[in-house]
Amino acid sequence: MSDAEATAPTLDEMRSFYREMLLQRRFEEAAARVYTQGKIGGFCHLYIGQEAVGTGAIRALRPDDYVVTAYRDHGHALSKGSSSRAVMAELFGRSTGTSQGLGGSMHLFDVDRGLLGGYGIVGGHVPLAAGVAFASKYRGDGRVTLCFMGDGAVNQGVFFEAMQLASLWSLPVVFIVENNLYAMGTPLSMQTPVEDISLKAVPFGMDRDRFEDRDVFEVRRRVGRAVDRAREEGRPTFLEVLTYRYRGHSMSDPARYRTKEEVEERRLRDPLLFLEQRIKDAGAGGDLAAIEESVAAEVEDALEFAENSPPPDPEVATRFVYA
Amino acid sequence: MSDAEATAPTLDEMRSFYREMLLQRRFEEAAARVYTQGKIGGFCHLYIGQEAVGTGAIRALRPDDYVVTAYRDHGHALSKGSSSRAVMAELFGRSTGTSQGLGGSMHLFDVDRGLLGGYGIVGGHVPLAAGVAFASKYRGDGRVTLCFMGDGAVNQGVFFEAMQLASLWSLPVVFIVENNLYAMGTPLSMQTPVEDISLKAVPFGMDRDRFEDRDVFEVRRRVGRAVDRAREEGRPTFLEVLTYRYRGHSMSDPARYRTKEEVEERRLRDPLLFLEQRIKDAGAGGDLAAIEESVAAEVEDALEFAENSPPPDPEVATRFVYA
Amino acid sequence: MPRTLQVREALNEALAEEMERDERVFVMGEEVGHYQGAYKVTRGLLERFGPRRVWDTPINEGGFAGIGIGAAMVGLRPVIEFMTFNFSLVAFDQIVNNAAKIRQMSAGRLSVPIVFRGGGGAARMLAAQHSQATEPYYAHVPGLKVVVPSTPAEYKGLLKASIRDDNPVVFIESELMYGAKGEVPDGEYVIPLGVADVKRPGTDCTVVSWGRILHTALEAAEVLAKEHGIECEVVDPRTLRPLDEQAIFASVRKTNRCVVVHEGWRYGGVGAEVVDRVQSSCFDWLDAPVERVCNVDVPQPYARELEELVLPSVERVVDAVRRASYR
Amino acid sequence: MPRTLQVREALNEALAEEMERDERVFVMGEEVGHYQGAYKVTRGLLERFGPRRVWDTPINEGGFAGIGIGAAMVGLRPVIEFMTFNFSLVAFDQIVNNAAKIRQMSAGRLSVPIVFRGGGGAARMLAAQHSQATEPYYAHVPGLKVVVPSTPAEYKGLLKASIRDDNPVVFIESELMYGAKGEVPDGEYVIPLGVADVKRPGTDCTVVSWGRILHTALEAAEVLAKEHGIECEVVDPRTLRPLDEQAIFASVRKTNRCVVVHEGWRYGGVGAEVVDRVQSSCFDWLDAPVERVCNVDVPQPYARELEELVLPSVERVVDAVRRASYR
Ligand SMILES: Cc1ncc(C[n+]2csc(CCOP(=O)(O)OP(=O)(O)O)c2C)c(N)n1
Ligand SMILES: Cc1ncc(C[n+]2csc(CCOP(=O)(O)OP(=O)(O)O)c2C)c(N)n1
Ligand SMILES: [Mg+2]
Ligand SMILES: [Mg+2]
Repeated sequence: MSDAEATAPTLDEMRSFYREMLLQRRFEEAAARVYTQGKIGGFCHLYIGQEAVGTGAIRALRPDDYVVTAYRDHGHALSKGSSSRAVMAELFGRSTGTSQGLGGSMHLFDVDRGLLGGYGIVGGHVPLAAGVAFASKYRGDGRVTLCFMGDGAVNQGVFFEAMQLASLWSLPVVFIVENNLYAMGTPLSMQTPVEDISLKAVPFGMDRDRFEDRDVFEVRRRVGRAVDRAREEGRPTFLEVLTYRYRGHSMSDPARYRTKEEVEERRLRDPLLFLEQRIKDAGAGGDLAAIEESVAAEVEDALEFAENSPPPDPEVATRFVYA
Repeated sequence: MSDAEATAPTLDEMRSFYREMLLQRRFEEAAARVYTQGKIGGFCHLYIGQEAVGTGAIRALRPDDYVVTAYRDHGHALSKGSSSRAVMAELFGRSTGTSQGLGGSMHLFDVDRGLLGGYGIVGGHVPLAAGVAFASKYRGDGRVTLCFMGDGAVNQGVFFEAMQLASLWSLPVVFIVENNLYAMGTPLSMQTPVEDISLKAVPFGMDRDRFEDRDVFEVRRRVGRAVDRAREEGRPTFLEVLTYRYRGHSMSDPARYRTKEEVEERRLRDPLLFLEQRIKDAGAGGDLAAIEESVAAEVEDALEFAENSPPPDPEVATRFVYA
Repeated sequence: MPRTLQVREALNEALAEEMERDERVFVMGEEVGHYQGAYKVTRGLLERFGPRRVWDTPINEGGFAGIGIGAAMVGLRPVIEFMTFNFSLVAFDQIVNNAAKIRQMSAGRLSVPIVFRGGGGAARMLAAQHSQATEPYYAHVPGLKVVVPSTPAEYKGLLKASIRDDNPVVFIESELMYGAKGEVPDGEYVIPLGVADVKRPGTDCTVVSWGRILHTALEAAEVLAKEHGIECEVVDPRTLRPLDEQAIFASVRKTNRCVVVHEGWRYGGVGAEVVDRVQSSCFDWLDAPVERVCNVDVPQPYARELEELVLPSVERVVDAVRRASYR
Repeated sequence: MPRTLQVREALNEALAEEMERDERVFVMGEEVGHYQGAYKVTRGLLERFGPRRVWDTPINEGGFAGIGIGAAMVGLRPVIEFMTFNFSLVAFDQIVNNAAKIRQMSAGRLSVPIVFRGGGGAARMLAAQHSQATEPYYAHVPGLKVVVPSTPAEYKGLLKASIRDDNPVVFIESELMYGAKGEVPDGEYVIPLGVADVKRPGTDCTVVSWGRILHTALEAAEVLAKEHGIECEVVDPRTLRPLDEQAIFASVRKTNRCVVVHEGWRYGGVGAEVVDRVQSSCFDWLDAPVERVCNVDVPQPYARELEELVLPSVERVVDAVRRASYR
């Protein structure tokens, strides 16, 4: 049994997880603010509300494990250890960004930290994740690949193809569907006749699990089991985590397809609030202000760093196309 | 309950089914013969051994129902009522063929009889079949579409996408996997971790069934149920029929990936032999010779027709590209 | 009485009119119904025509493109929206191997009267996977028609013609032009496919351009006239396949010079085809090599500065025309 | 000591040598292992290198192409076989949106050293869905390299270079040439990508051609020499992207005439690109328009007579060269 399966979280862990989730939230709130000022362009998909999924899941990994994800990738990058400066600078399209301004919000890469990309074609990254896991199997390097995707991605053909191959070849990969109930404006019921997405594992004989994101430590525990299975038995798992995004699909989506009440109701079940309460219950509520402050400072610093970074050199446009 | 569900077959039905299956077999044996003489070119995939699937399934249809299939389509075309002359002429690439020589063995079309094509990209025709069924639903014309595919096709992304949409939108389509245990030289066990292909219906909440092809009337009955469900309830079904091909994948495949014993063992369970026995058991064994003769004559006539038909006009190459 | 409409409104009118006119026409795609379209092109259609005519899909382009093709084979007239044409690449096999070929394989017994439509080309800072000109892939394929309009009036008239066409039509819009305004005639009209339009008459140099970047070419033409005394004739083929080459040739034979301006990569593609036809049919008329202005040959970068560098610009068009004019 | 090998043997040697040399190289595709390859290119590799290096796949090209790309991202060197390139169209998005772009999107932190290989073009009577030249689709895309060899020796040397290349390489073989024989040098050698080869020297007309149909062009060159006294210089670019344009230009500047001969459709594509570059860089040298000989613009028909009509023929090449030579 890995440490992820271990006992109740320590207070230190709670604080650390809380800071990580809060950083993602404040980081994106700031990004949203400067987006409306035109400092960030393109599509910008906020992770706000879903932080417990990425945080819990990535905390179940070893640092040298891999993450492959879609365009809603800011939170995953921060959890995987990318600096808030480099991520913010990438959103600003600056030379100091994770991809020197070539990738932008949807394409965060941080190879040294095992973040192998945010991708923009729905479902298109899922076979890549299986391929990275294939390489780990090939090499026997003991690494595990975590692949995040949305509830909309499980309708794409390549998703099924990747599932099939991962199972057939016993690849050390964990597929995580972050089921936030909507693919853009399309509610789950209009996407699929079967609301239990985890059943998509059945034709492939793949282990599966399905749970809510309420408790980030429970997320870590359940993902941890799958990670262990991948690492120790070389078997993939398909996980569906029920979550919610509070903001629109991207910055340009007013999200009229759902009611204010629905969103308000979900906000009451916010995993961040839940963890806050837990820290308070553990008698450490007094630490929260300091965390909030440190996060605010980090975000402020990231913004300033991005703002003051130079734009990319023109020759960056052509330098990397070929090796 | 449709007539397909009705009581035991009459002797007339037995003779008629027998003739249909025998025609397919003898037709293809002849095709194989002239293929080696260079009279037929390209890929030529024989259906020999699988005749009970197509025959039983298509007999569960009304004449105005649709069939969409892959490249192993000679049997399906004959069952759907295409003339053996036109099919043979198409294999010869003659002007009198079903597609005037434009399609060949893999692309048989007979629109008047509801045969909407043989297709060559594995799995690529499955969404087309769903689309034809979509049109029936749109129009309320009460037609059902039958889509044949191989056990290899269920690994293609678009297969899953079509399944999903057919189920989500309740399309009157029946998907039939002819599981002949091999995709080219790849046995099922190397294609999929789960040998029960019918489980591929589970994530889509689609009705499913799985059975052997031994008894062509049983095939008709089981497919008939699915056809009824499609017609009356507008719901799709996913069927897996266990069958076997005696020949190689195509004319160029020596089929070294399986033993002679395996093939011989399967030949003993030949649905055609089974039906022959049944006719004998019903005391009508004396009719068999006449049927064999009439089939031989029809095949001979088809060959002669094809042989004596002119090649296509050169301008046929360009005439049909655009409407 | 012409009215001023946005491109999205012009498209919306075309769809509504054709759906009204022909019961077989329906619309299908991601977010086209309840959401009113990612770019609001299908606004109001669900309410007006009901769910039988307007189909929201899950995100599986290969599947619903194939469903559209199947439905078209038996006589319906689907209009399939790709949220953007970037996503058509997952449906590429369906379009190339099925839509384009079924008529040929069936010796004309089946037709595929379908329209695939959606935004194409670069939008603003959408980076490599969301910024590509897909017309080269489709224009290459016999059996398809490819349409790239450039004004609201044409968006409407050409979409109506595409819906009425009995062939599969790839109709590529511009994500950046949905809000662009222009005059649109009142009442029923259709612009036939395969007919070019001279967007600006001129005597000194022919500029062939289409889609959004045509407007860059037109801007450059003004600069060239004012600052360099070069009068460009700007020819917009509007339909890339079939290509109205005669209109292009007529212009080149008059101006003796030609510059092709388009979005997307240089290698092969529609621009190269135009050059090939011009050099082949106007060889004796050409006073200079045919020039091309297009994207720098890289996957589109995200940062604004880099993006602008990569896309064709007024300056680059001006330079090319001057080179072609030896001035 | 050169030996006489079939193309499939030359390819097999290249694979075996590179697998021997570099533990990161592995082979994956349909029927590549136990079946020894649909066209026997991978014969014996499973036995020799074991199942860790040779992967039989189910029929899901999008999935295993994507797996290859993922594995390449972290440093393996996959050789992905498409049974034929016709089937690569279901993996098109993976190749264009992932393989070609990951290096750019990651600012060079990830490379994708992968080879996609398999047969392309028309084989014999395989009809529309199994007879297409896919090089135009791939040559269009920055980030990819595209290789189309024409002799056994080149098949081997170029495949080895492709496997060693750090970029995604689309390596298109000819289904009809797997059995073709030719001399192959003994011992280790590699033919660098991006370098053309003059397959026949000549003074009167440059013929640019590649792949299987190059041999048709060479045949035509003999006819032209014998019957018309026209000496063609036949230039084989061998790599379509990057394209060794200087070699082509050098020849055209000598002959003042150019004919491009290739399989596949005319509209856009590699042929048009060659024309564009030649007219642009050799304008003052050209004595006649650049001619093109390629497929008739239709989905490939099945019947032998029609198929032959559609494909480039010696006669059509002869006619084109004569037209270009005004003789
Ligand atoms: C193949 C493809 N089709 C369509 C799109 C446009 N698109 C981007 S995100 C999105 C919704 C995805 O929803 P989901 O997978 O649930 O992820 P979420 O945004 O909820 O995280 C769509 C339709 C795309 N990027 N790629
Ligand atoms: C997308 C695609 N990939 C590969 C092929 C080559 N191919 C043709 S048939 C075949 C095997 C298909 O097996 P199955 O689906 O079981 O059908 P069967 O031949 O047994 O009837 C393969 C790999 C193809 N035609 N299309
Ligand atoms: Mg979602
Ligand atoms: Mg099979």
